[in-house]
Amino acid sequence: MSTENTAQLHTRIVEALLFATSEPLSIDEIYAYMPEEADVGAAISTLQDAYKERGVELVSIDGRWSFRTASDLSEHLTLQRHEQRKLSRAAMETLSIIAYHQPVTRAEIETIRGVSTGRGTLDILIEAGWVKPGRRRDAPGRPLTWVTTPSFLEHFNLESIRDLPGLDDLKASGLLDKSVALDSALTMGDLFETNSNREDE
Amino acid sequence: MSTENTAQLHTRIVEALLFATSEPLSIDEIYAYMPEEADVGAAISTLQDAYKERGVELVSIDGRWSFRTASDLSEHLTLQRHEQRKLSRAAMETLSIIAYHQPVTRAEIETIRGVSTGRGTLDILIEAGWVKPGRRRDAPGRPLTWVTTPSFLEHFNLESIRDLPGLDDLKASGLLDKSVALDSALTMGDLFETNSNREDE
Amino acid sequence: MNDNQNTDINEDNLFSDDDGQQFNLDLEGYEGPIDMLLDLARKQKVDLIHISVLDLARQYLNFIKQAKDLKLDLAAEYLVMAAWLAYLKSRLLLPKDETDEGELSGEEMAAALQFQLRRLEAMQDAADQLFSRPQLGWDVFDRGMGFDLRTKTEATYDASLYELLECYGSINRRHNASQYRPLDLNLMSMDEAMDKLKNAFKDLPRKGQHSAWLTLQSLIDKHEKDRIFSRSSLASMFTAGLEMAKYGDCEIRQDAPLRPIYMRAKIKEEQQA
Repeated sequence: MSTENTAQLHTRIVEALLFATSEPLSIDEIYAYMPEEADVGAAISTLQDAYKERGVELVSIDGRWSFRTASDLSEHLTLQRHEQRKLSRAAMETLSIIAYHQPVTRAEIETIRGVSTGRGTLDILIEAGWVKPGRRRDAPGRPLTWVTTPSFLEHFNLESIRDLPGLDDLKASGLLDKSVALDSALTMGDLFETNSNREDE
Repeated sequence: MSTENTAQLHTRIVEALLFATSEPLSIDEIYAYMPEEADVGAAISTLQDAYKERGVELVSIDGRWSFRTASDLSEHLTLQRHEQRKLSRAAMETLSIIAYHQPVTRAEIETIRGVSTGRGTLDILIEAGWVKPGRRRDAPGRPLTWVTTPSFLEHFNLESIRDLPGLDDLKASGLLDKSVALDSALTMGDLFETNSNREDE
Repeated sequence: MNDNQNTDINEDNLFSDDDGQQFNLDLEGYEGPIDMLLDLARKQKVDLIHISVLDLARQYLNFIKQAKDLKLDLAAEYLVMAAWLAYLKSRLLLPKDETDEGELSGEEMAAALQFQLRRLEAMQDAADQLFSRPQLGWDVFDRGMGFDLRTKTEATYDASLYELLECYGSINRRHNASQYRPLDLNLMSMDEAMDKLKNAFKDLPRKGQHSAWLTLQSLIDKHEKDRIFSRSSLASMFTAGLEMAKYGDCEIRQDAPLRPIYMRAKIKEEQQA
């Protein structure tokens, strides 16, 4: 078999694999099905090109590859949609704070929102599979941090966290600073001693 | 939008539909998701052509359409996993009988082992690549004989089947005979000469 | 605290009674004082960077006053914010007190508030953007008929030559075992040995309570061809000797290891008599 045909066969195998599974596959997982000499990366870029203008597209999510219906067809696909629970504003805000500020502690989320997080807000996000506990912060009390999951990226069609909308602008404008600005207004402690406390943090 | 572009859009929608639905769809079912003026039949044949040489093909089963992985790829879509296994006692015994008595029929193997050979015992040896069918015995019923393969010799590091230790070798090494102890007692020198014998040592 | 800060209520005419009612309903929708301030700021339709923090503080305090007049239950954080804003307002309006060392100036406090508002606004906008993206299972779909990939296990077998030979040996053992017959050996029984020993003692000359010594080996027929019988005779005779010695009927002597074994009968009192 000529090289071209071999490459073509490998591309077809990768295509079939990715088409068959609903779970995104990593390059390593694909290699498990392929002969060692196969160039999976080349096969993937060939496929990505081939599906550029089609009703289905090949997307990368957190380093894993998967076919998805083309996003521009959204309005035309009147398929039975998964029931979408309307998230509360609190949950949406909390999710975006976790996404843009991760890893972030609950206290930091509360600082940014200027309000204590009601019971159930994080629960809803965890249940949706979009956030999970990250490492504990190396700080007094070792508070737990929260991070987003691969399902979050998958759900919002993001290749990685770096693709969050407007992330670079937010970074540049300094708005991804998690520090306390108005702690005095947000705690019931002594209103006028708080400014000096800030330096301890 | 030009006619061509509309047709193209409809084809893309049909493609996405067939990709995303969990059941094969009939033309009528597809129409339910499409604008009235769409030509679903044309879309399907366009898609069928487009997927002709790919890893995925559009097939119709009982008048319903769905994407399937290309049938010639099925062997590539199965993950090969290697597993080291231990041969069963029965398989080991059968193998040793074939090795020593080849060519040997199944009935002869059973006679030698003194038990009937369970289904699958020979299969395992064939799967291991160590035995293969030999000639049919020129006897009533023309029973099939079994012989060892070159990979048997290779695995056990034998130059030829004649290199297998003979029965005498096995006896001497204690692998064959249980009455070794009594034999030596019976062949020991004369008791009354022992004292004088000892002095010779 | 808040009651002392009623100075600007009438000065700010932005909120009629009707608006106050509206606000009353809206309060339910606020996620906290910062969220409410942000909403007030947005209503000014000015970029947050250019917003008048003083105006904002006035409006907020106005709201709180109206809410109190309506006897609305306000969460503590709204009251704390009102106090903070009242303080901010005073800092902004009054001349700087040089003795207030280590405290933020009114301008710094205003900047902090502004940052807080801009940061929350950024996150709210980000949430809107995030949720306006195509979402999986809503706008974008994954494979509907996904199947789990098959795994075929290919076994490789391992066995050593030793195992092979050992197996073959065991078959042969088993084979022989089915035809096993006990060996029919000619052996001297204990009873027979005992009789022979006693007879031998009888023939020995006596001195006092003892017979003369004899060697164990002299008891064995030297012409016996059957070696197994010879050996069993030796063993049985020796055992018979030990048995007699146990009852005090004989004595056994060996001068050194591997030297001949001597035996003699011992005649008891009643036997002598």
